[in-house]
Amino acid sequence: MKLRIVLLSVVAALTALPAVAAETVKIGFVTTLTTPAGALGRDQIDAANIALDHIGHKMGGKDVEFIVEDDGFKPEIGKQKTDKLVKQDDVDFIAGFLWSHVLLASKKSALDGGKFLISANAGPSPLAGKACHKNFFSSSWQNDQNPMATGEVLNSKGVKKLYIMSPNYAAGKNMVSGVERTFKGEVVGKDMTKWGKDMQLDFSAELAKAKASGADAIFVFYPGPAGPAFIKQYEQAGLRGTIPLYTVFTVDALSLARLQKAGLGGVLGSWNTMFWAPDLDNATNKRFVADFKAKTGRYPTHYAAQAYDAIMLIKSGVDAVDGNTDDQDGIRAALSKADFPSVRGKYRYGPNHFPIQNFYLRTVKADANGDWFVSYVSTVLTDHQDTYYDQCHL
Amino acid sequence: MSLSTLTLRGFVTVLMLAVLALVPPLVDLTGNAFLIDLATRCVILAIAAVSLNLILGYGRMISFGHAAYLGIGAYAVGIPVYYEIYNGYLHILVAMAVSAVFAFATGLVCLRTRGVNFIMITMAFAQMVFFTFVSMEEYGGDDGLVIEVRSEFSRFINLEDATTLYYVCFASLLVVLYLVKRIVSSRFGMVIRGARGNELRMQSLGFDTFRYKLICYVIAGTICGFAGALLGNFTNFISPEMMDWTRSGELIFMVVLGGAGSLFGPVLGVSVFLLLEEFLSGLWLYWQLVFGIFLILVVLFANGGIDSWLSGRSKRSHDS
Amino acid sequence: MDWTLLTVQLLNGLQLGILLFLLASGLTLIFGIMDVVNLAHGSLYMAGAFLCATFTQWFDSFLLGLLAALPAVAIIGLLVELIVIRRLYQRDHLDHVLATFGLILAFDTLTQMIWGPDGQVIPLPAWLDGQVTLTADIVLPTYRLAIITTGLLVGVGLFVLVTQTRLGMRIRAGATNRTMISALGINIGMLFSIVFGIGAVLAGLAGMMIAPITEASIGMGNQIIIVAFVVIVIGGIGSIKGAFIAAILVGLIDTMGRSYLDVLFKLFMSAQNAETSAPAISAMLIYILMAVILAVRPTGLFGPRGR
Amino acid sequence: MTAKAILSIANLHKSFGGVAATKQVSLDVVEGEIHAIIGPNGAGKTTLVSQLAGVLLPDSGRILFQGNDITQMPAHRRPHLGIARSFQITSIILDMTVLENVLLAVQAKAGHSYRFWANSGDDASLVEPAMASLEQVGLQNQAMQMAGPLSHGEHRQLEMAMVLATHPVLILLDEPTAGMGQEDSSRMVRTLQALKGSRTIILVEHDMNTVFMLADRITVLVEGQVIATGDPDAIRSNPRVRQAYLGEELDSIPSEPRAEDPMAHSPSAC
Repeated sequence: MKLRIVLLSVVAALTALPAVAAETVKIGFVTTLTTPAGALGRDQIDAANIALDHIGHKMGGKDVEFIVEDDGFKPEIGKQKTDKLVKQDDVDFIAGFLWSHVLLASKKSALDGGKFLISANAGPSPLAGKACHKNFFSSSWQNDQNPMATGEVLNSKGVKKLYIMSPNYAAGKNMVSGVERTFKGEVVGKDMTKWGKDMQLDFSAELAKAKASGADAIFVFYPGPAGPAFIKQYEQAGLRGTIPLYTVFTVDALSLARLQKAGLGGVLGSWNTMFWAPDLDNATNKRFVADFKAKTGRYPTHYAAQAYDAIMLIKSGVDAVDGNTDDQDGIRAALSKADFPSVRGKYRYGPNHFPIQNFYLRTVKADANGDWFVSYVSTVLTDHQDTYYDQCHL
Repeated sequence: MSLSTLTLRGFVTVLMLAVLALVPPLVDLTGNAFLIDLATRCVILAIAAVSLNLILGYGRMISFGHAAYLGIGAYAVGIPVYYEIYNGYLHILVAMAVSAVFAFATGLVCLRTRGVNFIMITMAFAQMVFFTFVSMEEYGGDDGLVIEVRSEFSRFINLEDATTLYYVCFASLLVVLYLVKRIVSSRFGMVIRGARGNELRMQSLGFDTFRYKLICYVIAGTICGFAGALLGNFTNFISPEMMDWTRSGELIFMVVLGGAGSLFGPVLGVSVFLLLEEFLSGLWLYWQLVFGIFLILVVLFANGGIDSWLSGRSKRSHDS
Repeated sequence: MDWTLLTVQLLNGLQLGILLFLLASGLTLIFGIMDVVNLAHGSLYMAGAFLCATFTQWFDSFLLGLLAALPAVAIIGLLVELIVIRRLYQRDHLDHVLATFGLILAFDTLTQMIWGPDGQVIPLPAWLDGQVTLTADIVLPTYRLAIITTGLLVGVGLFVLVTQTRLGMRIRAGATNRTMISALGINIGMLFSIVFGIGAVLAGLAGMMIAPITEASIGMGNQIIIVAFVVIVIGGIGSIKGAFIAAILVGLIDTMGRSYLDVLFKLFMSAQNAETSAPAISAMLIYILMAVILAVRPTGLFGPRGR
Repeated sequence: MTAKAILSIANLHKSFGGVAATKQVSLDVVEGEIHAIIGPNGAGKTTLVSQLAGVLLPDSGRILFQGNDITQMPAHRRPHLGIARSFQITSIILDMTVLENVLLAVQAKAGHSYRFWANSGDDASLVEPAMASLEQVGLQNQAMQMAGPLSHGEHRQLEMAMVLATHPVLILLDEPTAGMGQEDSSRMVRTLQALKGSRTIILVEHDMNTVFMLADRITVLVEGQVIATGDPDAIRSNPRVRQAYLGEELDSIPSEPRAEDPMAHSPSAC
């Protein structure tokens, strides 16, 4: 009986964890650390920590407190964690968000709570248009932008009939509408497959349809864990050499490491588009990539690059107000200048706080050690702005 | 049942209710506004768990699809709000009516089956609801639906205020607890409990147990639909994910952890579950390992859940 | 009608069905004989995939990896039986569901602790990695045909085991009448362990077969185990024949739904809506099938009477 | 047969996978009598009772109860006509109290139980008849105890109380004294004797002492077939019965048994 009461008091004590108020800049970071998508989150956290190392864990003269939360790849949990960061930890900035649906579910909590919200990946169209917010900034891109670049590449390669495959969630739909906006040929087929933690990974039925459709190119968006699975099945189905593959956010450092392990050499020389590449020639990027490789033994992905930029962006805001995080107007003004060393070189913000930036054609090749990576080829779009900015009235 | 253990159980129940009643002022003292979120979620899920307990604990109907009602209830708020219909009474009415109809229609099929087939078919129906909402592109599909504005009731009940929302949920829990208490000790409840113990005997006494169980199933679903409407208001967001089979599994665990077939057990179960989840997930990325092992240990060694522990007796699990 | 596409899709459906059969046959045996609801069966599927990936990378050979992983999965299965499942025989289904739900959480997390969040690849030897040309139009990945062949061989092996051997006789006796095994003087504990071990190997094998296509990934068993349960419920619990027929049926329905439902939907709704709602509705088809079958036959297609 | 038949069975037939468990059984049960059905193990006694209770449905034949055809009536509706059954295996609800068990039985008689609000434990219209039934079987002092931990004999008494609480016209009693000690057994016999005349009882029983002490008439089943029906003396002297049964066992039973007699009780061999 005594034991029971003691245990009960422990439980009761747990409910009363007080919030610690200290003179620090607090950054909450919501990303995915568990489930197969956890590899993407790990990349982001590694990069953010490198960024913090680079700035000596200080912003505007204050120490930075960096709080990481795992959204478990679920919108509801992401929102719950955001609520916790807002209400319990009382952070100044909430950053991260790999997934558009998690961001859409969480944005209200962060913005209504009066926090700055920095997306380090997801760029769903509502946030670029009607639902834009003065305290929301993207350190990545609007979802439609990258596939729009791919659409241009498809046109230049003379593709007439396109088959599209994408997961069925917010970003997937944006990716599809992005490529459809710039691609001038005919879309002969489209499959939207199940996404989330129970995502569909066997594409046999869809690939058979693609093959039968008479398409002369396939466009896919399969981020994270689905990427290598798709490419493997694409090769096993014998489609390489018959129907070329164009991808966005599918072939990256994480999927390449696994594809190389699996010996799928077919991916070498394949094309994709992106706002950044590991060998993009600027000083910040060189330092970032070198340090990332030294620390983790991997090439960074674009997820990592964006997380690095998110921290640097926040620093530029906090520095501008000398650490006085109550001066939100001052921080906002500084953030919208995007005046910081980005791994993609210089970019600027549109009125909806999404970057206006270049998009590059990249190809997969082996480096001096034989490791595969995506390498810069040429610039496809220069200073490209998303198509939703004019719906945003700030 | 000795006097001292009886009072411990009563003591905890009263203490628990007192703490829940005083959450908002206590939260003000700590200055941690997140705790009221935690308490609100706890109270809402407690309503769901109490409703599940009505069929699972008292009726031994192991529904593995109870989370579907949470989803139905939440969408019954989300979809009208999407069309800018904010009337809370309407939301609640729709949530409960749709849940009742769904429970009735599926109960007609489910209750014909026994044992694991019942478990699996309740899950199958929940999966159907899950995929139905996934397919509804207009309401966000897989991404879910943001509920921008909470249900509107009268001028005096403003759910946008965290404290008000909390007290609405807490009052609802009290009402539901009282309702379930009345039901289980009524003639109807006697039949349900009798059918749990010995269904054949109940039939030989002349009870059409199928109909009684069906009505019980509908009542439980309706209450859970109501909890779903509160959940939708609380989270400001609803996605099919909330109806995943793992969510139904969690609800069952909450009930069993607290003590299936005891009135207040599910409330304790939900509280311990959420506190543990909150506490462990803050400590360790791999907290689910601890959680999983804890679950197994509870099943293996804590028969009858927290409730029987408090009342100092270990209840044999009722073998069906 | 594109007959070539139809043929390819039928074969794809068959392959999925075979995979489901590997999972469901073990599940239905465990269920029929031990009366244990084992949600963690999907974790053994995942364990098989990860172990096979690791061994394949060590030995640099898929076949050696497979051979090494099979006994490893059997050992894991036996350990699970010894430590957890054995204590559940006297309990009811509710306890089974909860305890094995806990096992899933533990397995998923352990897997991430050991292998990290990344998926694990299984490189295939060249002779399995190509395509087979059946007719001019029908070209199938060799590996998918290998899955079908393996699955059918295992199915035949299982059939022989159950119908022709002493062990099989006991298993059948147990599946139809559990009290009979004790009456026959058979060591029940041993029989249960063997059955659970067989189930674990079958589940692990299914994971090993699919991993070269999809990679081994955390939680990969959690969705397919539900489908496998649908299969055994449709087929009738305890019936291997039922599991086989239901698995093929479910595999075909799922694949056909993914292939043709959007075309069908486009007849009466906008292309946009059809493309997004068709996958969800096709995923729902198997549950509808299950509900219909249970509504008509509450014990499934080949289920025992009055269970 | 002059008295009115309350239950009339005609050519009842039931087989399981080709094996006939009930073969063309016909018999009449007269109002107010205790009608025993005896027969060796596997004679189909329980199968027959199950068909009367509606748990099993016959393949062919007819069952008339008070002139109504109830052959195909579902099990849960028969009690409403006044047919109550007690089970061979003790069939009470173990995780409820003794009183609650009987309350359920009273409730069953009281019509529908779609009352969701009032506490049935406080309802005098339920509790009083329930307590009366418990007194009839001598369990009134255990009313508030959980049924589970009671002794086997008490379980059977409780079962009987539940049967009585439904005020049945016809009681189907399946081995009421099976597995009981002598004391419990004679208590049960006394309870049944007290009911004699006021209820019609079909008694399936192994123990010949009990049968010949209680029964007004006896039907003998062998391999699903009725081989004889008659009063105890007629049965005792029936050569076919003596052939099917152990003659000595019948001889050892006193012809004029009284309940007060100290009985050399032999528990039935099951």
